[in-house]
Amino acid sequence: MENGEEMELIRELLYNSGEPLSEFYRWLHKAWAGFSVPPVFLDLMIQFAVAAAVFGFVAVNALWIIYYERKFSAKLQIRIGPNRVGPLGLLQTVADTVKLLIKEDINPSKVDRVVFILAPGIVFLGTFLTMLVIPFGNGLIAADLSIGILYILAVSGLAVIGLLAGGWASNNKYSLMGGMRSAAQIVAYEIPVLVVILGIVMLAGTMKMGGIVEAQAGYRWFVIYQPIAFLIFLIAANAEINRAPFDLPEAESELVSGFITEYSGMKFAFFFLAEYTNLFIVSAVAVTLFLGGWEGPFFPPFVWFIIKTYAVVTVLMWMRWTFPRIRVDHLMQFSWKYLLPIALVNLLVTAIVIKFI
Amino acid sequence: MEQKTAFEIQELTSDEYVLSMGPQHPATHGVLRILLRMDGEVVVNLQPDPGYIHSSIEKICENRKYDQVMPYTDRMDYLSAVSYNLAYALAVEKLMGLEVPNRGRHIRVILAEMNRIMSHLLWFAAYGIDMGALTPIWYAFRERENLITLIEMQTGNRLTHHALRIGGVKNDLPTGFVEGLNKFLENFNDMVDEYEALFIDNVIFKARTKSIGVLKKENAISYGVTGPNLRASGCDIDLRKLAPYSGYENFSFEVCSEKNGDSWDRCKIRMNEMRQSASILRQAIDTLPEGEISAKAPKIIKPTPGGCYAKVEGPRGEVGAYVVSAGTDKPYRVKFRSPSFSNLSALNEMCAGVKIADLVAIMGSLDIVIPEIDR
Amino acid sequence: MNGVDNELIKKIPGAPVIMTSVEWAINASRANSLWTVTFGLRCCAIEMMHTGGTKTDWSRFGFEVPAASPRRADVMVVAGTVSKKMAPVVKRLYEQMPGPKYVMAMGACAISGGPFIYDSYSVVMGVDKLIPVDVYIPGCPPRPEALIDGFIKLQKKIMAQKIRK
Amino acid sequence: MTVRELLEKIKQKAEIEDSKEDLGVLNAYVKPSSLRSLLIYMRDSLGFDWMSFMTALDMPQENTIEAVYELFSNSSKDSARIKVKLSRQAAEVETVSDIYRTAEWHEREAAEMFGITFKNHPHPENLILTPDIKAPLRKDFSGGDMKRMPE
Repeated sequence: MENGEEMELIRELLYNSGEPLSEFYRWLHKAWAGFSVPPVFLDLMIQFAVAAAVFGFVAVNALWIIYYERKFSAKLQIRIGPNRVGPLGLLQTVADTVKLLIKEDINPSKVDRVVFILAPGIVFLGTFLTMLVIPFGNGLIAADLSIGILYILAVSGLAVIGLLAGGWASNNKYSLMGGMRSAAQIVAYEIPVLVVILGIVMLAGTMKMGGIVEAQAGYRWFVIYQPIAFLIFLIAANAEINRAPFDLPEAESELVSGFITEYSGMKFAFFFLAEYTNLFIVSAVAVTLFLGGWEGPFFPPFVWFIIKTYAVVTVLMWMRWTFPRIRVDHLMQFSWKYLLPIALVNLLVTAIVIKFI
Repeated sequence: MEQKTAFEIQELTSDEYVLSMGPQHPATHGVLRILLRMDGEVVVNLQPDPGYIHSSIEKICENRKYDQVMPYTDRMDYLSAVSYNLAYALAVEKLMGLEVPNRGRHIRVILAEMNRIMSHLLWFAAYGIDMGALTPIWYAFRERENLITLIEMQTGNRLTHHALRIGGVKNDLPTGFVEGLNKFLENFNDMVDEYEALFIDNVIFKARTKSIGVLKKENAISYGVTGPNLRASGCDIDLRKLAPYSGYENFSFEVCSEKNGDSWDRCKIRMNEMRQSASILRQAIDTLPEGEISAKAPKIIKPTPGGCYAKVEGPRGEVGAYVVSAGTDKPYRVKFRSPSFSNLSALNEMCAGVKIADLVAIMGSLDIVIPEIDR
Repeated sequence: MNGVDNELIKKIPGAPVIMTSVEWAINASRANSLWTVTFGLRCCAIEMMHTGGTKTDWSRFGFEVPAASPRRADVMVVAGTVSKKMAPVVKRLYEQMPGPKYVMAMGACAISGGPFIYDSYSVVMGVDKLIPVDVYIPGCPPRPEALIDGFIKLQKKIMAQKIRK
Repeated sequence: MTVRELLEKIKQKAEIEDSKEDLGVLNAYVKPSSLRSLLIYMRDSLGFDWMSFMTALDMPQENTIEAVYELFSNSSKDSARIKVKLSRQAAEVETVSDIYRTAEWHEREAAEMFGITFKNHPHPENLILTPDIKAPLRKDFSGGDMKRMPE
């Protein structure tokens, strides 16, 4: 193979990953045909590999995002932040994770044991499944479902079951209150998000995540057409993932730690992992829907996707470290009285504009 | 081991449940237990249960010589140790008929006002955490650290200063103290403005504190609430103006007061008081008189028999010391009147029908220090 | 018993080397991620807060995560006087922490009762009467630097731990 | 209002057993039976709207416990110290927590510290101490493990 061809292949792989990947897939199938094993097993293995890759990304990304948050908050607070463990403190979160995993795992005597153990798994499962349809680059997506965005809404709703179950199973009044709060909060904020996304789907004409990004090609990003929707999405999504100023389910000064009060060791690590992965997912969805996804000059698509996502993550962190916590009834009023009506009007205007212009 | 109080045994309606907040809870500023009778998120009724840091200070004071009592006064309210020092020193000096020289009184005022700023800064920091704003604490602690460095130059300790002696102060101001204080005061007002804009004037913060935890004026007086909490209820009583001590009559400052008596007013007053204290400090270092710092107190202090109650305006309100002498070298009885004790007793009055988040906001705005309640 | 010195493990070729490095990795992650339960009792609590403050920022060492719930804490800094009314609560908090757990007695009161030794009817004379203490930090109250020193001493102690059989 | 004038005024309303001036503050010993009426009168008619604190003094040599009520008037800046002598064996006095609400907690504290019973108190249980410590501020208190300061 010539040198130029090799470069071309790498370029192709970086910028338009979909085609080479499916070619590779076809090649694998052809090679597999040589053996006398049904191709189902190959599909299974490939799916397993993809899942492992996504899981690896989730874990590494969570480690990095936690480190980033610590450093970023330290900058806001005129501090230094972790700098002792490893170079620049990069291994700090690794140490934390290893410690959490080898910590004693307590199941308090009066908890509902099965539900108590299942809850972190459910929460993490919801997050993990959402990760599958995030388009990191052109074709770099684990499963480009035709109903991608609907799938995200559906699966991310799974987390609330875990939160509520964890709060209930802990047999702790604070936990129960935290679980109830999270249920109410997610129900209230899921609807504005849904309405906002409807507008985007109308503009893009598809529910496919890749399709939505392609509809914005040529720098016709939807944030230009739907600035209000973008703001509503940021606020509501931030509330949905329970981060300050909407961190009512685990409001430390009110409910100790809300639904995670009784959790320790590995189970807590799963909640923690889910929380930070959710932060990434929300930002990634915002980038996909409003900021043109992977589109950008000079760099390969997935680099642009990560840069944009982390920009949104930074904004969300900035919000977290600046605002005081909202009270629970204000939170509900804010969603039902302001966000939802504005989102509906926005949707109506979008519909009229699309229909007549 | 745990005994149930009458509050817990009372019959509950089918919607209610009892929630025990504390003694180890992030919002109780130390170890205070509050028994809450809740209906969902709403507080129906509550009963504080202090005493988790009771360390028998009043009993110890009866068995110490007059000057040995002073270190214990630091440890009741470590945020404004000088207020307690001052109340106790004033009471004993009154019993003995000692007159503190001008410079000594001036230094006392400087230390007391520095303590007031330090205390309010800590309140600001802790209130931020209570309200879920996690950044104010670091800014407040930066300022506090500057002040602590200065006060450490003077007294040798960061929190429990033991700065005063009966008859005056322990040390004269060290070299570099006045310059350092001047440098601190230069941009302190700008800092307070900035913090106020960042936190107190925040929309979310206003929504959470305005008309929450209203304490009516007559209730405040009946409950013996003092300090910023009283002045927020529209009663501009400040002992520095009402019954001046230690030369406060020579300084010009405003008594900050508000009308509504809600949490936001209490916050506003503390921010304003920091500015007023800075102004007093500026006047004090400009008009610092020369001379002795301490009156000549006898080696063994033996006041004439009798009782004396001296009170000063601490950061949290009226700090008082009731010293009874029996003519020996040990006080017969020392009773400290702590402002948080009375302020906390009015909590139930403010909290009927609020949410649990409001309860945290109200408690934080009262600015209680637990060891001061328990002693 | 020390895992590395175990006779059985010694027979497996290469096992002691692996055991030592695993031991090191486990200890290093434990030592560098000490989450404190926010447990302030008296004056020392304020100095503890100052240690987390801007000047002596303890997040540099990774101690910054204040665990509101003892279920997630590794180290309990007993900062202040323990009264007899508080004693059962301290014990219970310690029992609620997951192992391996460490306790630091900060300040004279937590070490021995401090200024409240004599004539006091309600103070526990030192928290080591109730729970095992790993590091004592003297002072009344100790400076933030002293607390950080105590943390580093605790780190050294953790690094010297052996994996039990 | 001087101490003498104040004394004259309250003498008409209550039975004063004894009185003295202590560093410019009136110390009036009132009969327990007329304590409540005196405090109501002082609050409503003399402007003593403020109770700074309430505590007690143990006097084993006289076999009495004195309950001390420190009053203050914001308008006239006068202080008054009302005292009630109680017997050590059966220290009992009417509560004043409905007159001055702040007395509720102060009385609870005094009750557990000195072993005084306040009749009709709304919350007679302990405020600060655990129930196993009884009346520690009495002069003859000796707790189980209380170490005395060596001289």
